Amino acid sequence: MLLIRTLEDRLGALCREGKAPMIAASTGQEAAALGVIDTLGPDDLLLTNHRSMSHLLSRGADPGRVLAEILGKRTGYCQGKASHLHLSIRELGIMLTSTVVGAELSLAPGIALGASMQDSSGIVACFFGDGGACEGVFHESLNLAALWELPILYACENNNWQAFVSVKEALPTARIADFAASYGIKSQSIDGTDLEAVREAAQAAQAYVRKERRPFLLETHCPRLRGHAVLDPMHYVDAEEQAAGWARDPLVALSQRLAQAGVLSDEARAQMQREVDLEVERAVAFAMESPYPGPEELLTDVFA
Amino acid sequence: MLLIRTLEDRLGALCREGKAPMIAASTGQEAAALGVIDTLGPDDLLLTNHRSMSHLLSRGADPGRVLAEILGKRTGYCQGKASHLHLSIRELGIMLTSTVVGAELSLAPGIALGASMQDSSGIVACFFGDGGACEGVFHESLNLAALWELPILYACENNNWQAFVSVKEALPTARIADFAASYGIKSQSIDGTDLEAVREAAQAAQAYVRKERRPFLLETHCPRLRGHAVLDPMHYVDAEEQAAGWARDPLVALSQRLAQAGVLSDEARAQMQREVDLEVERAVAFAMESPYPGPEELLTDVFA
Amino acid sequence: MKTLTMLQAIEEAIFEEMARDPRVLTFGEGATVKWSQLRQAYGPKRVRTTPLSEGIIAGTAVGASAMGLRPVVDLLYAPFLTYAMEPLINSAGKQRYMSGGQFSFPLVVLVSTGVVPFYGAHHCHNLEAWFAHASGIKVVMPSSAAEAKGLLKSAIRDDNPVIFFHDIPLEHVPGQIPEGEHLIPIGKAAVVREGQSATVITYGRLVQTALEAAATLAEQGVSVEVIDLRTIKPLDEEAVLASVRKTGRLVVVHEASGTCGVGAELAAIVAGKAFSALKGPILRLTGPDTPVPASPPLANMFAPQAPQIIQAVQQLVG
Amino acid sequence: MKTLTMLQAIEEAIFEEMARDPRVLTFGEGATVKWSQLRQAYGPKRVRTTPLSEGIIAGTAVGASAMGLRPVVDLLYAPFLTYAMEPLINSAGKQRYMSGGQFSFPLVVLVSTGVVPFYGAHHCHNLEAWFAHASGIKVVMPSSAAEAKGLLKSAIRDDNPVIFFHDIPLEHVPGQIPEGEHLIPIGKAAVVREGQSATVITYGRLVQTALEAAATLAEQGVSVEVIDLRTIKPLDEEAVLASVRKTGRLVVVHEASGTCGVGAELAAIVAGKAFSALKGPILRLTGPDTPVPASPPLANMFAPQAPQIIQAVQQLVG
Ligand SMILES: Cc1ncc(C[n+]2csc(CCOP(=O)(O)OP(=O)(O)O)c2C)c(N)n1
Ligand SMILES: Cc1ncc(C[n+]2csc(CCOP(=O)(O)OP(=O)(O)O)c2C)c(N)n1
Ligand SMILES: [Mg+2]
Ligand SMILES: [Mg+2]
Repeated sequence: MLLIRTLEDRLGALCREGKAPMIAASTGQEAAALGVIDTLGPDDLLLTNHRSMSHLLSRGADPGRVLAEILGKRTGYCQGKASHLHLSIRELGIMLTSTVVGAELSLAPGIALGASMQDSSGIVACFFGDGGACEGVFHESLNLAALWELPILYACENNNWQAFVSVKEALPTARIADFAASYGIKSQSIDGTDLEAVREAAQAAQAYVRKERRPFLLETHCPRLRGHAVLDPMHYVDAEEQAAGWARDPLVALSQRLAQAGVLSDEARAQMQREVDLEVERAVAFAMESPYPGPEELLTDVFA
Repeated sequence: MLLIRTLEDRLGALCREGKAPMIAASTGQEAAALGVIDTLGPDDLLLTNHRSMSHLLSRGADPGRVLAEILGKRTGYCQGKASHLHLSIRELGIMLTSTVVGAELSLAPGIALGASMQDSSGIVACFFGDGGACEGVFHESLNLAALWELPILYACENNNWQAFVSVKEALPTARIADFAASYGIKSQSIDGTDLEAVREAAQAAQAYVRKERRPFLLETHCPRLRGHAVLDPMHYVDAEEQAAGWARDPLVALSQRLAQAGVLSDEARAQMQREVDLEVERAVAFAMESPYPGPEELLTDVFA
Repeated sequence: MKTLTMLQAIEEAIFEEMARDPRVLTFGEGATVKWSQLRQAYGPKRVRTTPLSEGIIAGTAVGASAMGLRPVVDLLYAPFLTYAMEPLINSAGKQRYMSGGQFSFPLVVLVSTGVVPFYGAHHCHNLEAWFAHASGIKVVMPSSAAEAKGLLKSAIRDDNPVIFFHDIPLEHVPGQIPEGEHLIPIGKAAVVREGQSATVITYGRLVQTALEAAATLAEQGVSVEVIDLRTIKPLDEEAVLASVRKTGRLVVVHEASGTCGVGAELAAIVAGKAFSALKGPILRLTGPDTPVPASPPLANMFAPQAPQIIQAVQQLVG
Repeated sequence: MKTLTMLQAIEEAIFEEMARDPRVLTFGEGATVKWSQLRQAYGPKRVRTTPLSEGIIAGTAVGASAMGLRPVVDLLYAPFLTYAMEPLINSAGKQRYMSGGQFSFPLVVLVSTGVVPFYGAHHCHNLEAWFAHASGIKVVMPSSAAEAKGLLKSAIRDDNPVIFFHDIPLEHVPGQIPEGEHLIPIGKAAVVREGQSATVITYGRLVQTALEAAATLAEQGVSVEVIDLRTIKPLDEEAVLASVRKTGRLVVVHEASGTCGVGAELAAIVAGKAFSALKGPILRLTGPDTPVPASPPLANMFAPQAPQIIQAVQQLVG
C-alpha cells in the first residue's frame, strides 16, 4: 500500500512538472484493491478500469515497467502503446485495464468461460467502479455470469463519484451490491478502507466463487482522495466530504493499527518509507531513461 | 379484441398464401394490450415493439391503413416504408414500433421528458417483452426514469419466450417486475389474460404515474399462442406448454365471462364476428387495392 | 459435390471446424435451435443459447477469444450490431495493439445483411464499411454457399476478429459445395469472369448480378472482368489494381449506401495507384444514402440492378 | 471580436441558442459541472447531469427530439459513441424515413475526437466516417473556435440529428470570435486559401496544417487551394468539384484511418465526376489503419503532417 501511495504521489508530482500524463490515482482505494488481490492465486485473472494502479501493483507488477508504460516507453508492459489507461500484463493475469467504462464488465464472462472450459481452476476478479454499474452492460454481465455459472468475483469499488457526478445523482441506490440479488447473485457491501476487513470478506468471497463456480459481488466503499484525476481541483466536492474522506485514509488506518499492535514502530515505518522511496526513484529513473518505441511500431501488432 | 384476433388470423392466412409478410402476432396477448390502452387518455403517448398489432388496434388505428402499411402501400400510415415492424402513427400518439428489441425502452425517457417539459399532462406507455428486459438499456431506461421522475408506465408483456429462447434460459427470474425495486420503482406482476384484471391494475398504475409523475412497471403474464411469427412451427415448444397456453386464451375467457354474465348471447357473439369479419375484409380490400409508393419515394424523408 | 443452402453451408463449416478444433464454440440468441445439428453433435458446453443481449454476447466472445477459445457468435441481423460495437471496436479491434501484442482475438461474428422486401430498416442495413474503417478487424462477405463455407472455415482458423456478413436473400439459395476440405483464403479476391474492356468489382449477392450484366455485355461484344472481393478487409489491392491496369475502366458495385462505403475505398485506391491506366471516370453504383424501405417495390430498387451495371459499362466503353 | 477557446465557443453557442429557443436543453455525464455557466443561467431542468450511460443519454436525446425539444447532448469521447449507436443509427437516422416523414429529430451530439499523446485508443478514435456512411445523420467538424461557434449554432437550429465532432487538441486553443450573431451554414465548405495548381481538402484540426503546407508551397511558387469541408455530411460536392476542375490536382487529408474514410469518399466523387479535369492521381494522406497509440512519438506521427502534404503536392505538380 505504501508503494502504491508513494508511486502515485510521485506520478502526481511528475505530472505537475509536465513529465508524466495525468493519471486517475487510486489514493484512498488501496486497501480495497490489495485486500482482494491478496486472496487470489496465480491462476486467477484480473480485469480492471482506468483507476488501476492499485490493482497492478498489488498483483506484483514491476513499478519500473509500469512507469515506463505510463510514459509511453518501449520497456513498458505494452511497449508504450497503452500508457496508464489501458495497461494490461498478461504474465500476471491482468487481462485488461479498460478506460471505456464497462469494457471490463463486458469481457469478464468470456474470460471466465475461457478459464473454465480450458479446465483452469482459476477465477476472474473484475474490478469496476460505481460508474461502471450505470452502464447497461453491468446487468448483461451479471445476468450471463449467473446463467452460465461463471466464476467471477465482481469487485466494485464504490467511491461515491463517477468523474464529476456524485453517485447520488446517478443511481437511486448508494449500494451497488443491491443489484446482485435480481440475478440470484450473492453479494456483500463493506467498508473498503479497512485492509483486514476487506481481506476477510474477499477471502470468503473468492472461496465461494472458486468452490461454487458462481459469481459473487463484493462492494467496497472507499473515498476518492485525489479527485477524478491527479490535478482535479475538486471544487465540485464539498470541503466536508473531502475532509471526511481523508479521515478514512486506509494507509493511516493501517499504520495506526500496526503501531497500536506494536508491530510497526515509527522508526520501522520511516525505514519502510525510505526503501519504498528508493524503489520508486529507481523505477522513475528506469522509466525516464528508457527509449521510446521506434516509428515502425506505429504499424505493428494490429493483426495477429 | 375480436378485431385484433380476426385481423391477425386473416394476416396469417394471407401470409400462407404469399400475399402478406410474416407478422409476429399478438395472439394470446390481446387482453394485456387492450386492458392497458383502454385506460389511457388522448394526450398519452405509446411506444411498442415488433408484436404491436394489439397496441395499434387497441389505440384505435384504422385497420385498412394498418394493413396497407403492412403490405407496403402508399396509403399506409408510414406510406409503406415501415410495413409491420416499424409502424408508427403520430396522430394516435404511437411514437414507435421498434423491431430492434429495446429501442422502445431507449426512447421512452426522452418522449416522457418532451411531454413533461412542454407541459403536457400526458404520460408514456412503453410496451416491451421479457426479451427487451435482457438488454442493458432496460436498466438504463428504468434508472433514468427513476432519477428524472419521468411519467412512464413500463408495460412488460411477459410471454415466456424471446423468439426461440425460453425466459428460463435467459433470466434467473421469471418476474420482470422484480427488477424495478432496485430503482425504487413500484411494480406489479399480474395475469395478462384476464381483461378486467389488466384494466383494473392498469387503471391504478396509470393513475399513479399521472399523479406522481414517476415511472411504474406493470408486468402482464400471457401466452404466445402463434409462436414467434405466424408460420412458426414451434417444434421447440413442448406440446403441454402449447396446450396450457391455449387454455388461457384471453378471448375465450372474455367470451365465457360475458356469456355467463348474460351480456353476450351466442347469437350476439356471432353477429359481432360477422361485423368484424366484414370490417377486416374491407380493410384487406382497401390494402390490396391501394397503390405502392412511386419510385421517387425511395429518396424522400431522409432529412427534414 | 453436394448441394447446400448458404445457411446449411455455414452450419457445415462450423460443424467441421468444431470437429477439428476443440477450442471452437458457438453461441447466440437461439443458437441451440438455429444450429440444432451442432448442438446435437457438440453438446451444451460448446453450443449455447444466450439471453437477448448483443452487448454481452459480443463482449463474451472477445473475452473468450483472449483466453484462446475460438468463439463463433451469431448476432442475427446487422442493425443489432449497434448494440455490440463497444467490445468489437474497442476491445477486439484495439486491445492487441494497445497491449503491445500480448493478446489476440480469434473470433467470428456471423451477421445477416442485405435488403429484402418487408423487412425494413431495423433488419436491413449493410454495415461492412464500418468495420473496414475501424482497425484490427477483418471483414468477409461471401457470394454463394460454397464461398460461405470456404471463407467461414478460414475465418474460424484466423487469429483475428472476423465479421462474417451473409446476405439474407442468399441464405436459402442452394449451391454446389465441393467435397472434402474446402478452404478459401481470407484476403484474396476472385476473378470470377475474365475480361478485357472494363472491370466490375463487387461482393456478396451482387456478384451474381454483375455476372449477369457481364454475360449480356458479352453478347454485345463487350468483354468485362468481374471481381468478387470475397474479403473486404484486408482488401486485395493487388487483384484490383492488376485488373484495372489491364482494362483501364472500373465500375464498383455494392448494395450498401455510397458515402464512405467500400466502393469509395476501391475508387480511391485506383484513383491513387492506377490513375495512369484509367481511360475514363470510375463509376460507382451503390445503394442510396437512405435507410432501407420495407415496401417491396422500393426495397427491390435499393441495390443496383444488372441494367444499371450494363449501362455504366457501356458509358465507359462507348 | 473577442477571444475564446473552442470549448468556450461551444458553450457560448449553446448559451445563445438556449436564450433564443426555450426548446433547447443540454445533458450529459457531468454536464452541470462542465457547462456550469449554462447551468447557472438556465437551471436544472434545461441543464442536466446524467448517469454514466451513453446508451440512454443518446436514446433520451432521440426521444426528446421526436417530441419537438432540441437536445444538445455531450457524449464526451468518440470511442464512447460505441455505446450509443443503437438509438443514433436505428432511431435518429432511420425513424423519419421509416415513418414516412411523421417525425424529425433535431438533436446535436457533441463528441471530442482527435489524437493526443498518452490518451490512447479508448479516448481517441476518429469516427466521423461511420456517421457519414449511415443514413439520416449530419456530421460537422469545425477547424477553429469561431467555426465551432458558427457551425454549432446552425446545428442546433437544424431539424436533423447532427454529430458535432470537435478536436481535442483544439479545445483549449484560443481564437477570435466575431461579435453578434455568428452562423455558419451546414453543408457548405469554405475555400480557406485560393490557389491554382492543386487542391488540398481537409477538415478539423488539419486545416491549419494544410494552410501551413500551402504557405510553404507558395514560397516555392506553387499555388495551392485549401478547402475546409466544415460539414462532412451533407458534403459540399459542388465546392469540391469546382476546385478540382480549376486546379486539376487533388490531395485529400485527414487524421481518421484511410479505409472507407472521408478521403475515400472525396476521391471517389472526384474520380467519378471530375475525371477529365484530373492531371494526375488523387493522393490520400490519412491516419494509418491502426488504433491510436498512447506513446507520444507514435501519437504525434498518427496524423499527416505538413511536410507530407508538401511532398504530395510537389509530387503532383512536379
Ligand atoms: C464509456 C465511458 N463513458 C465515460 C467515460 C469518462 N469517464 C472516465 S472515468 C469516469 C468515471 C467512472 O466512474 P467509476 O466507474 O465510478 O470509476 P472511478 O473513476 O470513480 O474510479 C468517466 C465518466 C469513460 N471513460 N467511458
Ligand atoms: C436487438 C435485437 N436482437 C434480436 C432480435 C431478434 N428478435 C426479434 S423478436 C425477438 C424476441 C423478442 O422477445 P420479447 O422481447 O420477449 O418479445 P416477444 O417476441 O416475446 O413478444 C428477437 C430475439 C431483434 N429484433 N432485436
Ligand atoms: Mg466511482
Ligand atoms: Mg417474450
